[in-house]
Amino acid sequence: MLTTIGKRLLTVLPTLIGVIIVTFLLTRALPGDPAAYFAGPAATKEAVEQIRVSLGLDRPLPEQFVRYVKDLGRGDLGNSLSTGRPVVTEIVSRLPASAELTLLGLILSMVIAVPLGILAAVKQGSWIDHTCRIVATAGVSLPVFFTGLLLVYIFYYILGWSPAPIGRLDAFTSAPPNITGFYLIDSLITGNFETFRASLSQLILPAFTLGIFSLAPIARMTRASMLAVLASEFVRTARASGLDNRTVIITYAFRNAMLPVVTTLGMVFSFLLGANVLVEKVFAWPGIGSYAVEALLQSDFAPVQGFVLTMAVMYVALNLLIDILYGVIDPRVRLEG
Amino acid sequence: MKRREFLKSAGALAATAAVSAPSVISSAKAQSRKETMLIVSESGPNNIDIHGVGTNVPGYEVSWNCYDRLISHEMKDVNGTPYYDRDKFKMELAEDMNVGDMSATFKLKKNAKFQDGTPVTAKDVKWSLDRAVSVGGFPTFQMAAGSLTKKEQFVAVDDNTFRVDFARKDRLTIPDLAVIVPCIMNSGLVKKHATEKDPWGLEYTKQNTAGSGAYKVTAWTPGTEVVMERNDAWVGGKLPEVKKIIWRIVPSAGNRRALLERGDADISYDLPNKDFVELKSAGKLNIVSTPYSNGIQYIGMNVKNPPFDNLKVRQAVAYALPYQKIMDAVLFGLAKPMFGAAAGAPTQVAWPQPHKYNTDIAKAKALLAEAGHPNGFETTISFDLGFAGVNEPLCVLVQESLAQIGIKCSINKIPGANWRTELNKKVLPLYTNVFSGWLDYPEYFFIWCYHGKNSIFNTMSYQSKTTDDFIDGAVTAAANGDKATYEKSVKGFVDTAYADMPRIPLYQPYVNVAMQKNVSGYQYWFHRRLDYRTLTKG
Amino acid sequence: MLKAPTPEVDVGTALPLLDIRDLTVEFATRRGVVQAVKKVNITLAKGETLGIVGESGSGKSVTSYAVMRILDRAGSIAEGSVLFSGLDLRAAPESDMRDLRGREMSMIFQSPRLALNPIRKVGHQIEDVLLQHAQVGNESVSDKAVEVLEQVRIARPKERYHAYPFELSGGMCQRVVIALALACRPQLLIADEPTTGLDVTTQKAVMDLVVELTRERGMSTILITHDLGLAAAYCDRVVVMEKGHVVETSPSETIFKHPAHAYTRKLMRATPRPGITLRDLLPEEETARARPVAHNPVLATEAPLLAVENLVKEYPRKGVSTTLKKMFGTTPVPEGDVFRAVDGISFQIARGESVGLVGESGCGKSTTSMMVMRLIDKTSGTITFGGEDIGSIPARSFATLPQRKRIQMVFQDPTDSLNPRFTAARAIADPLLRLSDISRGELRARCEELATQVGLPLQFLDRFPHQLSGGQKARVGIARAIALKPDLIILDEPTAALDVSVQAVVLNLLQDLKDSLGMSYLFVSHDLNVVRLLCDRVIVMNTGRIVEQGPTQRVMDAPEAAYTRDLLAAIPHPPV
Amino acid sequence: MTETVSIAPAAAPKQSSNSVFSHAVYVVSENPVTGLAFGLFALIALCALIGPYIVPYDPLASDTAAALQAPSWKHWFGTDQLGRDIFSRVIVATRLDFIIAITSVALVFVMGGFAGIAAGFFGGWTDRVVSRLADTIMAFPLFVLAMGIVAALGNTVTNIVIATAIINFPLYVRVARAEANVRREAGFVQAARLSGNGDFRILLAHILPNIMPIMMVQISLTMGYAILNAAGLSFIGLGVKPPTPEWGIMVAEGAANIISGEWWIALFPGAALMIAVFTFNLLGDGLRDLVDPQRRT
Repeated sequence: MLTTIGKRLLTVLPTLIGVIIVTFLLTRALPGDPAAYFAGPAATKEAVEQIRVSLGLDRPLPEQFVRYVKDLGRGDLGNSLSTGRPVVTEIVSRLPASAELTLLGLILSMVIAVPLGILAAVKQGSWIDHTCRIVATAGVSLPVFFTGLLLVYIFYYILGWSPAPIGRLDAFTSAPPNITGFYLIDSLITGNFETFRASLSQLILPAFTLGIFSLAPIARMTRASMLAVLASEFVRTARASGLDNRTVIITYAFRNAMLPVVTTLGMVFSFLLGANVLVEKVFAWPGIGSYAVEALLQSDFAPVQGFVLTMAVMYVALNLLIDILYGVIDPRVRLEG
Repeated sequence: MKRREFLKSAGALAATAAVSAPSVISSAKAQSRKETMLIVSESGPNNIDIHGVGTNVPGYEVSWNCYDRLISHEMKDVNGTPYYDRDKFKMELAEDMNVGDMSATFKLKKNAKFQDGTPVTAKDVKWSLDRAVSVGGFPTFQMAAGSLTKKEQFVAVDDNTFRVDFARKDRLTIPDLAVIVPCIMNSGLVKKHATEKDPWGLEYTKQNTAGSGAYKVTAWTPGTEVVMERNDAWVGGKLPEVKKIIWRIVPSAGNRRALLERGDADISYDLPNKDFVELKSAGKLNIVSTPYSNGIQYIGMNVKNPPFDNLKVRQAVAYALPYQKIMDAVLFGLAKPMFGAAAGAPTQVAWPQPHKYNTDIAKAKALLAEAGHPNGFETTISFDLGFAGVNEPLCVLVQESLAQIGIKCSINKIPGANWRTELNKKVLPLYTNVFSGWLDYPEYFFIWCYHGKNSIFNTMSYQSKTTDDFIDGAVTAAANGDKATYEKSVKGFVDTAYADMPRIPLYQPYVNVAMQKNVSGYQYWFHRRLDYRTLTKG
Repeated sequence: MLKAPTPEVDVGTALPLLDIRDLTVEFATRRGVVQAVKKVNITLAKGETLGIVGESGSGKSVTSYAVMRILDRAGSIAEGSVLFSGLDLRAAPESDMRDLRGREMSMIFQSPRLALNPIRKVGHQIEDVLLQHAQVGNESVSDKAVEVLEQVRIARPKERYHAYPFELSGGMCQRVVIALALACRPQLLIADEPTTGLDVTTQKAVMDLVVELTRERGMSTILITHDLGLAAAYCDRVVVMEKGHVVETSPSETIFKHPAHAYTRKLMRATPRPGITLRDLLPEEETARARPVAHNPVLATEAPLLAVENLVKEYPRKGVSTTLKKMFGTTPVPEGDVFRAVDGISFQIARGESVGLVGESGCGKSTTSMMVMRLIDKTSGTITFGGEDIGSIPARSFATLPQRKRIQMVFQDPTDSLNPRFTAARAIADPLLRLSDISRGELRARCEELATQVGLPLQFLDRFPHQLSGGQKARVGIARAIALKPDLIILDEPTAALDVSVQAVVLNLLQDLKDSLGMSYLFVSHDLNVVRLLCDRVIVMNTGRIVEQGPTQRVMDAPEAAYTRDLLAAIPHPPV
Repeated sequence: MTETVSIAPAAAPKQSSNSVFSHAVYVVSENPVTGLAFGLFALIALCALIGPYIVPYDPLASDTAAALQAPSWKHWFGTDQLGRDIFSRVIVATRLDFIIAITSVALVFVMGGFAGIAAGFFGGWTDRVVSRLADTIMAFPLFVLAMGIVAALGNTVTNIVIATAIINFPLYVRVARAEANVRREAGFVQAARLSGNGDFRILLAHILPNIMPIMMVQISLTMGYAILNAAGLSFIGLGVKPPTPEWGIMVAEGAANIISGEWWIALFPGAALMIAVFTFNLLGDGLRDLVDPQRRT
């Protein structure tokens, strides 16, 4: 198992190197001039130049790159120019917010989409099937920011069921002590149920917004692979052996059908992380998505690079996790690994 | 009419919802809620030290409330709103100010202490002002605007006495000591965190407040929130009533409005004009609108390059702009028109003041033909995406209007981060922008925007000997108290500016603040940010 | 329900175990309702073994699915009744059916590997069935499962209990499937092509096991097969079905000796068996018309058309997770660990000669043919064709060389080997367009000529593969192979996917073409009976090596190698 | 749907001429949702084609006197802040959104589709390079990558199209690679080789047409995502330039007005956008059925 993981990590190295290079070039290609931005509104050209030198932006690109990679090697992602804080600290403090939201969104989506997909496959061609398809597709057809604003309008502004969309907690609840960074978990660990309730109520709308968006790919995949499995010989054998419907569908069909679904989860997660950027903006969520967007629009290189790198590492880690999960479900992989 | 009706029903709906909905805040928090002010805005500070590199405007607000200056301004009443009095100063850290011919002497309040308990001394004052003129960038520039450029000008006479020596006679020197930049810092504390590379301890103050001000920052998550708590030992003025300020960043304007309407937020000051107008008519909230002091939104043209190097083209544009449409559809009336002065109206000794152009497409066409562009030309109109709410519809209207006289312009959105870079290149042919000066003097505005020394805000690259002479003349006259020459000079540069028309003023924008009915004590300041110290809630 | 032991076969007297009356099964398709089974009457006595024989589309499998009531969503029983021990299965509620399935009647499907849940331990799969039908309590269920495995002669059943299907061989999987079917000691076992896809030797072992177990338990069995020989060898009675109808029902012996129905006779004749010629496979009226098989004398002195010397092909052994491969596309090769698919073989083919290459799956016969075909590169050895060393030309560049014209191939699966998006004419024209300088104008004429040559009616030329029957597709594949008039054609199990009657025709067609065009054949097959009919010489391969080669007659009649003898012994022999 | 044993058709060969149509009719009638999708698609295509000629108002003309009017007989979808007719803008925007969707998909199909097929077919280094490239792109949060590209290259329609194509690249590579990989050992590919087809010809003439059905699904899905992507960029401020009507930017602009009660500004373009994405998404399965000859029994 360890060697498999080791080999996997080795194969992702080129990907990470690619990500580093692409991000570096992309951020340098941004049109803004951070020096002018940070020189302030009344700076002279000399002042701008002075700042440019102090930021090291006057050096040739390859030199900047080498310096960047050296810093990376030391675990230094640089400082954000706009907030002045080390990017590492910022990411560490913001990542849990994004991760909590995205994971909850993904879980919500799976909880709804997987049964929908199974139902659609079992009742293939019926009105249930068509309805599932329409519902899931409709969810992915709206821009997330629009869904988010609509939900805020209905559930906060009109109905008042949901708390104000101002981040992870309302202004008057204090955050739980930082253990995992996930408010839900931390508040439970410390037994602070009021904070748990507060943070959960803040999470519901944005998580639903994300969940609705990722219904379609998961439901689609579940349905397709369920159909394939239901038509397979071993399901027929199971039926011919008189196994009841529940055993056939859950133990025989569903577990096999989950294999391709699990593999697509990585992709859906990546998809959600992208959508997250917009959702965070709508819900004033202090995650790393909104952080990166602001930085990108301000040509603030370091956070963008740090963000992308973090995401790349997470993506790789997630895929590794999925491989392991795949191995747990599928003995064929386990043995070979 | 229909819109109104809809608004009413929406308002009613919201009101019922507010009554029937369970309160978001549990009773346990009710007390702290009462003593806390929740402010929501689109963006937050990136640095809480105004001396820092690239501190943004929200950062100024923190500095204003968490630091003291030697002096500040008194308030006067303008249309029912407390408005800072340009000419009257009040003491803040200083107990007494004595202005002489070439220097000013300040006595510090004896009981003044920094937030860590160390007393405020003249050494701290000197160190702070030295810092302001030394760190470079914006603070140094701002100091220079009041002829404060050298450390030698600041003298700590004794622990309690501080003197500023004037470099030259300049009537902006004293007002410049009352802006945000010359704030007084705890030099001992900051020096402890200074390093060789960072002799002024900028890294420390970027994240921490080290002043004697009424509030101190207790928590700050960039882009998310700033929490400030009252400094109970403050001596700069009357102890503020609000114990805690929570400033949350809510990027979506719609959500900010919702927060206000639902009563969850206490104050917000950056909302679209439309929302302010509607909230005002709905009457649930207190809306205060005050014109920017010494500021205008304008259309600028690059006079160095064709086709806008031609005066007739510029005049044609001035006649083609849809002034009233902009006032109605973009600003919803929340601005002061800077166009269409009566033909015979005399020029005022004031700035801003309206010009005499009005929308007149026929005249514009004729002028354009005279200029040799009977069929118009193509160009680009640029704006700062950071203020897209106003700029975008404004540019769309301008674009449409100019198309009527044959000028086809495409719209170029420039992200906020790049805006200054682009302006600094001075190549944008046509653009819209806002400029306002902290110091409310006409010549201050003109030095920045029209003088031939071509500062960054002379975005038109305008060069005119006549204008330069008038501006310089006004500065000298003001310093010497020569009222007649001063008035003549001001009228002179205003007239020249309107004759040459390198930039076309559109309107004087309003600062709009929406507050819950139970919030009072709002004051208008030149920097247009909130002063928490006078706010009350009850 | 208490099970009455039925040790003796008592046909006709007692109540039949299964009584199918006027069964009609319909499928709703895009073109309307299609009757797959029409008014079928079949009875099965207790303890009897009944064979249902028919070609594809005869409705034999559908009949059995209808009995089990596991038809597809689109299918339904339209008419008739199915009585099982007097119980009307058609009217029984689904819950009753679920109880019956697996407990009273079981089914074995073809492709055993696919019939097992790939990610569940075989022991647990057996337990699922045992628990479902409450055969044992929870505590003793695993012992019972092991016992069941033991009964199907699985060695070390306790270990196998924890095995996943992919860890077992095909034959072993089929034993597990049988164990699954027999776990609850049902009265009826339906075996649907249980040995298709298994090697002959495994096939025999599996069939012997089924017969032994069912006899021992006095069970009734229905064996569904396309192989008349298999049915006759193992069954008491045989039902012959054609296009949804039962055309004949007779005891096995009778059916072989005195087939009553014309279709049965045709089927009988088409089944390859010892002691007949190729022409005997065809229906009587056609045998008369067919030309006698020409005998091109093979001159030993003449230089061989193809000479293979010490041919070796090695593959890196598979070792790394398949997902890894999926994710990253490449597999790091573990050093020194290679698998020899072909292990130094040498043989020759003369001009006009037809040589059979026989062996069980994995023996290296396909790899050999691919190398000769120049589709894959050899590891070492030489391949000389027409005096030229073609083995050293890389496979990749061989495709566009003129030599390509001279070696062609007919593939095993006619469906897979035709581009689904090409019409028959386009498929036949492909080699002509690429490798000959035929003009566009002549192309169609040449295609039609070839179609005529292979007996493909011209109106089928504009159809797509899925619109053609198996036999027609096979003809298209043959027409494509002979289009360039090659010297050597490699026939890779060209009839394995075809029904016997079609196989008979295709084999004869191949013989005719060889005679008229003077080509050489390398006929790759697992079926010795077929090889016997078509080939002059035969090469027997096992685990990458040649175990025996020689004239067909000699190898068949007096095999020298023990392996050949095993192979021959495993072929099911119908009672003659 | 699994096809049962295919019964050789009895019809004469000339059937092929009208069978395309009858097949389409069948595919549509078989699945009502697909029928709906085809109908909506026709409507969208029609709007894209003739939209600008039929709208009642100039989509760019402001009329500040009629600003922010609720839907009425005069303005079916109401008017926006500048008094422009939303109905006209929504209809006219169809063309641009359609173009964005189609060109970005065409671009990524050419890049990703071919790279993927080549990777799956050749394996080895081609595969390694293409897969690494796809992995690298995939490791970026896709929307942020699109933002970065548009921010770096400038916010023009062309750059939005390029960015959309790039972020969809890995999806196409994956699908095309997997499908080509399955077919590289297929009988018909071997047969094509025997017929003297070179690798390149096999790739284009034999493999590509066969993976078209599955690519059709991908194409229709990404067409929808292309529009969503453009809308997201507009929300951040990186979308197309004003005053060009485009659904995403209209929704983004109108979104701020939902709370103030002018729901129609965002709702109608939002609905148009949703219908388009919805249609494209649902269309995939129908298109696959239409293109797949196997389904044409």
